[in-house]
Amino acid sequence: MADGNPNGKTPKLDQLDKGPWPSFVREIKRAAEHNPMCKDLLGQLELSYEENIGHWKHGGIVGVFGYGGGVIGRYTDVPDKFPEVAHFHTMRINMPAAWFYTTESLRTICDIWERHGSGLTNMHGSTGDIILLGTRTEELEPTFEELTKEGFDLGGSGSDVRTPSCCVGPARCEWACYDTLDLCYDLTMEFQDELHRPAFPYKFKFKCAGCPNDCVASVARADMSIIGTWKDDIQIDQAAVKEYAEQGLNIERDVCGNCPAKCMEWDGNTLDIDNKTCVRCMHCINAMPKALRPGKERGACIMLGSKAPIVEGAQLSSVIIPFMKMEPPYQEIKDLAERIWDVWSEDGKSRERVGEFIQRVGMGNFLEAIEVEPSPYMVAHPRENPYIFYEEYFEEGDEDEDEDE
Amino acid sequence: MADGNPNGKTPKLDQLDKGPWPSFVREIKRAAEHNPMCKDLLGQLELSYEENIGHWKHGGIVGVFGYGGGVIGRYTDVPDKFPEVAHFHTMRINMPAAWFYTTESLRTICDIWERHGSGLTNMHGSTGDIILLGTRTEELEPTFEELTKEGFDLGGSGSDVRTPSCCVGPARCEWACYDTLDLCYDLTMEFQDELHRPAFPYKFKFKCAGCPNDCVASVARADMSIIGTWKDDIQIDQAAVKEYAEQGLNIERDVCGNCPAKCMEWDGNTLDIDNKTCVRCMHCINAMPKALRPGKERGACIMLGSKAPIVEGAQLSSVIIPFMKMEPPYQEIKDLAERIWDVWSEDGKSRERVGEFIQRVGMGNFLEAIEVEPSPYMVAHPRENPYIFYEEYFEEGDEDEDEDE
Amino acid sequence: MSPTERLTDIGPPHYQKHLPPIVKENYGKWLYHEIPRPGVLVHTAESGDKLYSVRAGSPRLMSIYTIRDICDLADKYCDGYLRFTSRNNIEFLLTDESKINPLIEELEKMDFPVGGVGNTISNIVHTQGWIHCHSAATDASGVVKNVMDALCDKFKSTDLPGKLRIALACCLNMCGAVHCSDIAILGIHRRPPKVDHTRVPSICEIPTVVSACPTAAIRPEQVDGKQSVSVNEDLCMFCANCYTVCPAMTLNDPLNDGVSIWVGGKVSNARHEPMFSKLAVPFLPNNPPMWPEVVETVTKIVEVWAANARKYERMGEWIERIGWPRFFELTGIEFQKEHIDDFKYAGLSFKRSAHLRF
Amino acid sequence: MSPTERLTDIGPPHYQKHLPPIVKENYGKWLYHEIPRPGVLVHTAESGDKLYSVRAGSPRLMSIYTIRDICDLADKYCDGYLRFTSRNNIEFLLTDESKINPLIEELEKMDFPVGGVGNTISNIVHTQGWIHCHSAATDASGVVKNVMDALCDKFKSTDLPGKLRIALACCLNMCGAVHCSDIAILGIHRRPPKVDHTRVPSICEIPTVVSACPTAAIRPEQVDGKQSVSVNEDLCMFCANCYTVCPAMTLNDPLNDGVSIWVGGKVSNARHEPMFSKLAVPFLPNNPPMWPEVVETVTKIVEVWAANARKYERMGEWIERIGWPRFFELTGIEFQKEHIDDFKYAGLSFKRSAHLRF
Ligand code: SRM
Ligand code: SRM
Ligand code: SRM
Ligand code: SRM
Ligand code: SF4
Ligand code: SF4
Ligand code: SF4
Ligand code: SF4
Ligand code: SF4
Ligand code: SF4
Ligand code: SF4
Ligand code: SF4
Repeated sequence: MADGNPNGKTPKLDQLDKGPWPSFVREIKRAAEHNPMCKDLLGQLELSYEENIGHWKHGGIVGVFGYGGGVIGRYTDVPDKFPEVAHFHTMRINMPAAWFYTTESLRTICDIWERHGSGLTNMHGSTGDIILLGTRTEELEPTFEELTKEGFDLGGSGSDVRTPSCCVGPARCEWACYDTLDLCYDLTMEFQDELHRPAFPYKFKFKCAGCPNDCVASVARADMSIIGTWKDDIQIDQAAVKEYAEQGLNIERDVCGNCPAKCMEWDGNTLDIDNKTCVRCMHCINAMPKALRPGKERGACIMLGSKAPIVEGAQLSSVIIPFMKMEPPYQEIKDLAERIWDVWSEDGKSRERVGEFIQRVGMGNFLEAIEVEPSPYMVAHPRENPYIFYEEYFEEGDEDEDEDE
Repeated sequence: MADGNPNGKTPKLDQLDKGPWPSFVREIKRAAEHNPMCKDLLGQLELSYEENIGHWKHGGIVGVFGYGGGVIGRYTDVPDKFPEVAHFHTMRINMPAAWFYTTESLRTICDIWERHGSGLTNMHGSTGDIILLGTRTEELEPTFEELTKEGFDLGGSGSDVRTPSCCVGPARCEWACYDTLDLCYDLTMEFQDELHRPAFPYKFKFKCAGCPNDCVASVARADMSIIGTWKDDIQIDQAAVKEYAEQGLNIERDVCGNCPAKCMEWDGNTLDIDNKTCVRCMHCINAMPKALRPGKERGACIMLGSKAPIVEGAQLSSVIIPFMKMEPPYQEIKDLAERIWDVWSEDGKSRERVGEFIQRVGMGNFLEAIEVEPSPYMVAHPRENPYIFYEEYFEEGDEDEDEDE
Repeated sequence: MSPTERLTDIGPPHYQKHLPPIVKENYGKWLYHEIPRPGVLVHTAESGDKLYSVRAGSPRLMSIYTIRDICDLADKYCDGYLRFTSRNNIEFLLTDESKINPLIEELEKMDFPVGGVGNTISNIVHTQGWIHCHSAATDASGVVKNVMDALCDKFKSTDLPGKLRIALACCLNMCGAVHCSDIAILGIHRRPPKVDHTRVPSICEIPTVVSACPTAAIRPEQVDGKQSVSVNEDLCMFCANCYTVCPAMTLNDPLNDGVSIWVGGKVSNARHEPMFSKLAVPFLPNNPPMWPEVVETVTKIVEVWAANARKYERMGEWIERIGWPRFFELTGIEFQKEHIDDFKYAGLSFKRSAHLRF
Repeated sequence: MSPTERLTDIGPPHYQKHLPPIVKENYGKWLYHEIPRPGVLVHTAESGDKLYSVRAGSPRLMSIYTIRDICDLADKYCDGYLRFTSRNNIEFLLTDESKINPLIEELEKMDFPVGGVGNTISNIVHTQGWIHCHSAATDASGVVKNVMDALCDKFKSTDLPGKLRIALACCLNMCGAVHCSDIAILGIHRRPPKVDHTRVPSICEIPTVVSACPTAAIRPEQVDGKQSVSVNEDLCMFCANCYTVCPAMTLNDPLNDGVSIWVGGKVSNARHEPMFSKLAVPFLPNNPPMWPEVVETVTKIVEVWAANARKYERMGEWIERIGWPRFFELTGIEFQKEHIDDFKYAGLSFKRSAHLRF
């Protein structure tokens, strides 16, 4: 075989076959025992390690019939050396909400992938999909057919709704302020067409976190971040608070001292929280899960626009609806999403994420277009510059009347 | 006379001739008893109050021989109605440092202005000058001649060094970390040519504050803000601290609780300050002037670039030299200013303030040009975006050598 | 005469010529200060010397006749020395404590309020307005007079939570550097420049005008044969920078010029780092001579702050603690589209966290 | 066959099909959780039921054979249920406390480290790298393997000041969304795109390419008769957005591609609002298979933080308290020109106050 691995040797990669952390090299080697694709993948990777450069060509468009997304085409740029990875496409399979599995369904996926692909996977991709790593174009359709028969479907890719994801929420967390799994599943089902058939200026991601701890990092990587929160007072079990104190937790310093709102007081006996000032950051609850709980009037804060830096610089999502009740059929949030898509699809430039779009047209104009009233909750602070596009003014003659638009 | 004041009446302005706060209308009326210019000024102002619009034409360039600044030309746009203010130029007179006066020198200025101008002044203009408000072109030169004979000179205007100003500092403040009056005077004298003969892309302002309280608002409105600070520990008189406590000051809440660095501890007996963490904000010293004082190793922090919003948005000055000793002849700061002017005059666009210039060319490049080493003190935090203009890279062949520039 | 015979570049008089003896003797040797009564500071020096400063409010616009009256007072009580502050107040510098009260009595007889010291409202830094500037969207002195009339008692007191600094600028050039004030009063235009095509060609440099516009709203245009410019009104946010470089593009408009109110700025480093002021009220009408809408709004904001802020909390620090939603709720000011930034850094002012107060 | 016969748009399986009975029964009724030992969570429900979660580290890139092994374990200990976490760890869900230790022993025999729970270092969120992406400036899996080998003991412990989240992205597209991580490892290019003029005309849309460049470095250009583009190298900051839209403009460069290190980001709202990561080290070489420079730098930063941060303090919160000058001093990292922002919002990252720590 080629330089990079004379007679299949991979001296560089072999060094990663040891060490305390589970080795991806061992995984590839293990699959290579059954699948020649993986043998060539190893070889090509060894070559990359020798030359300090990747050997994949810029992806071509491949996919399954009737879908615009879900498959990432990939071809080696050294097919002569590694013919088995001439095609090495990945399929994105929409995972079950919060990544819960029966071993049965997992085995089913393994069996399908053993028949049609490399046998390698990512559990999971950054967006949350099951990534089936490496197959040939002609295998895509058969794989898809078997997967759908078993109840699995493809995830998103390209300029469509991307596979929504959610935190473990009510399934295993005491702090979930709404049903993250159910919302995630519901949105995914409601927007199947938008997910499989790219029709937007660019990708659109939903991520559902049950509380402000944001265990799916929604604020950093979702065009729509749905973060659970509450409106009323934090529930306090004073006795349990005392217990924490007795067990040696320094409540004054470590809890109150870290409260960003400086709204807590601990006199050694009772913990007092000024809930009007509390910013619902979760810290005190995190520190004393047995004593404190989010309030009872629960819902979610809807935020828009986070994304990676390409091309205007990274963005965090920002508040668009400070508090929304989250109950089936989730009509309010679905309507909001569709109003946003209408405006964005109409006026957004190609490859302009919704967050970038808002910056370009201006939040005020955007709000008018999606029919949401401006609110001080949407800003960290009002504008600092005096460059205001005043729209109202008087015409000659109407001094005494109201202003025109 | 004209509408606006039929037979010299000013019914609108008259309403401002009362009230607890000293009245500028009364001042103009008082001067109007001696000077017809002021009568017409009143008339024109009454007209403005009737019509909701000013009546001054866009300034023309007038001045004294050999100077490019110090005079703001002004002409009425209703000369037929108010011929006496056909010309109404102002002269900016460089005030003594920190605005200290002998009554003798003040009276001298009043006498000169009585002979040559309207008799109206601003004590003082926003930049700090004495503003002699309103005279005719032909009076400029004679006024200037008399002023210089009495030891006064014009201030700046246009694209030159503007009249430097300073806080009262060591003259009457216990916190001055350097001699603000002396530096202000020294810089003003050193840069007389730059002050009187505009040769820059735009204006350049110096403001000298003796400590971080910044009583001349230098951080907001000076191209070079010179703010006193100290390097060593805050001086504490523990007994005096106790006295404040006994007199009822809540040291824990009001002093320690407001410390931005959270670096103070008060156990009821002694006040402990972690000086490595202290950010020298002045608060604790402000709160207990009898007990705390800035450290002994004193100097100033040099900051660059603040300005009003026109046209890229307002800017605050930012740190360029975190700590510089401030002693005569102040050579280091003078050299710094001149290096900055060289670079800015060379590459700055017309009407581009130094702060805007730095933004456009990039702080890193600017630092190289003025020969100042980058320091983490210059940033609130390092860059968040990955858009780095790498300048160093390897050429084929020098894998093993150092990187090229 | 020729420049050589003229005195030039002599600079200002040396400050030492103007320092009272007690200051010269204790220069840089002050130990601490106290505030014995509103408007008065006592500075004690290492030598034990005490300097009494009595601060009086000033209209800033003063006739030479009034200045002479002030000089008379300084001669009588301060051996002929006085100073002005960076906020245009007058400071009488006394060495004889017993003279303080007589001086204050005389000042008040002359209608000079004594105060502005300590945790109080000081004088309003302001600009020219209709008194002297071509660019003004509102008057300066008139608005200031009305607001200070309303707040004069607070100038004389010292019982506010912290210092409150008000500044006024009559146009976006912001000569008052109002952009970092607890409360800023800013004159604003609301209509695009009216281009006088007959004058543009002769008195303006087209390229300069075009490049002066931050939003690229200005394009060169041929108007009946002559080179002039056209303004895309949708892109104009009324900054008047074009007018500054081209007198033939005036924005002044009696119907639509007015005043905006900004809050929460500061420049000192005490506690919180310096902050810009933020938009509170986008537009209030010019309503001379009393500007009642402006006076009412400013007074309301001051009172809400005074009633709710903690000790030492400047306006901006207080709002940061309670949050902007609560600020608008307490002041009764309506939050509008205009409050949301849409200029260069817009996104950074959005609420980019779930830190919410309900 | 025709699409009608095919199953499409069926979406993912309903989550309830995959929830273990104890979760179904106590769904939304959990009361609190505890961490009995590293890598283990106990959640107690209102019903009194207890759910034990054992978390094991995963390489993320897994063969179906290993997945089957994991299924065997889940069948044996968890009645056939398991889940993965948002950071790609494997969670075994037990109802029988006594099975915890045996499970952990088996896992460790199979070389799966148990940990990542509580105040610890969890798995590294990462991306494809040389395994599957054309855009990669470094490998992902290899770097991650080396760094986790070095930090594995910290994954297994719970005695760090707070959570520490590391993420890796192999190019500026940042699929790992590393921009808000305590420590981010980011693959970077340092040379402009090499334009293949023979292919640009045929496979790229010139207007798209030109508009793809954030710094307007790309201009249309005629190259021997054909429409192509030229790049102004001085304006290029190597973002590779042009390459994403035009395969004929590759930036991959074995000599100059490498890794940058970023610190201090977070996404949770706990205490401090979410923060972006900031540049710590502009460039480290690609040095496979071990990437020693990267491992050393990351380890050093982790150790300095672990030794100096207060309880609950995430990396960014700690640095905010001690200040950036001290961070660079403690880590021994050199502060360079590259650290100072010069992109859009540059000025806002400058130190705009005199709050200084010496
Ligand atoms: C597979 C995955 C990385 C992984 O190893 O997990 C991935 C892989 C690619 N991403 Fe991504 N992105 C993946 C999650 C993300 C995320 C994280 C997330 O979704 O939470 C981000 C950051 C969040 C965001 O959306 O901004 C992300 C931001 C990008 C971007 C930049 C988009 C932007 O607006 O800034 C690009 C560039 C593009 O879209 O052209 C991109 C483009 C790509 C492409 C398609 C390369 C390209 O330029 O066409 C990569 C294909 C690699 C390959 O050959 O397999 N990928 N990409 C992730 C999807 C797996 C899944 O479906 O679960
Ligand atoms: C007189 C004064 C206001 C006052 O009543 O006190 C003043 C008056 C004018 N300023 Fe100013 N500025 C005055 C202090 C300031 C300050 C405050 C300061 O210096 O501390 C600022 C904000 C700080 C700064 O420099 O950014 C200031 C920022 C401006 C600007 C905006 C400059 C910028 O870069 O943003 C302009 C517009 C221009 O320069 O073309 C301007 C322009 C003007 C002009 C010359 C009008 C013009 O467009 O040509 C005004 C002449 C008014 C007149 O007819 O008398 N003035 N100007 C102040 C000077 C008095 C003195 O010398 O003591
Ligand atoms: C006289 C003056 C300096 C001058 O050269 O003229 C001055 C003098 C003093 N200032 Fe100041 N400050 C003066 C303008 C300022 C300014 C600038 C401004 O207002 O435009 C500031 C920045 C304001 C801001 O942040 O927006 C200023 C922020 C301070 C502070 C910080 C207050 C705070 O909490 O933010 C202190 C400390 C304090 O008051 O405890 C201070 C403290 C002082 C002390 C106590 C210093 C001392 O020990 O002598 C002086 C008397 C304070 C007082 O008046 O209450 N001085 N001081 C200025 C009087 C202006 C006036 O007439 O009201
Ligand atoms: C299992 C998982 C959710 C899931 O659906 O998979 C999860 C589960 C829990 N998180 Fe989380 N978090 C999970 C990812 C996250 C993420 C997202 C990420 O890391 O990409 C974050 C945001 C991290 C950040 O800010 O950058 C996150 C920030 C938190 C926090 C806030 C920590 C902080 O101080 O900032 C808490 C509260 C705490 O730990 O006290 C928390 C608390 C918890 C609790 C204690 C919630 C509960 O009561 O059950 C869970 C166990 C915590 C633990 O593992 O120590 N979880 N948690 C995720 C495990 C990832 C892993 O394998 O390590
Ligand atoms: S985001 Fe909140 S609800 Fe969801 S898993 Fe994390 S802590 Fe629990
Ligand atoms: S949730 Fe956060 S802000 Fe609210 S009280 Fe607890 S620590 Fe303070
Ligand atoms: S800036 Fe500092 S030194 Fe100067 S007067 Fe104010 S408090 Fe005193
Ligand atoms: S000067 Fe400011 S930061 Fe330093 S100890 Fe005093 S209050 Fe704290
Ligand atoms: S703020 Fe505007 S209007 Fe007022 S003086 Fe300055 S330039 Fe003139
Ligand atoms: S006012 Fe400002 S925005 Fe409007 S045209 Fe003139 S320069 Fe442009
Ligand atoms: S980060 Fe870049 S190189 Fe890595 S997978 Fe995403 S697009 Fe590809
Ligand atoms: S790499 Fe980025 S900056 Fe450089 S040419 Fe391409 S798009 Fe422009």
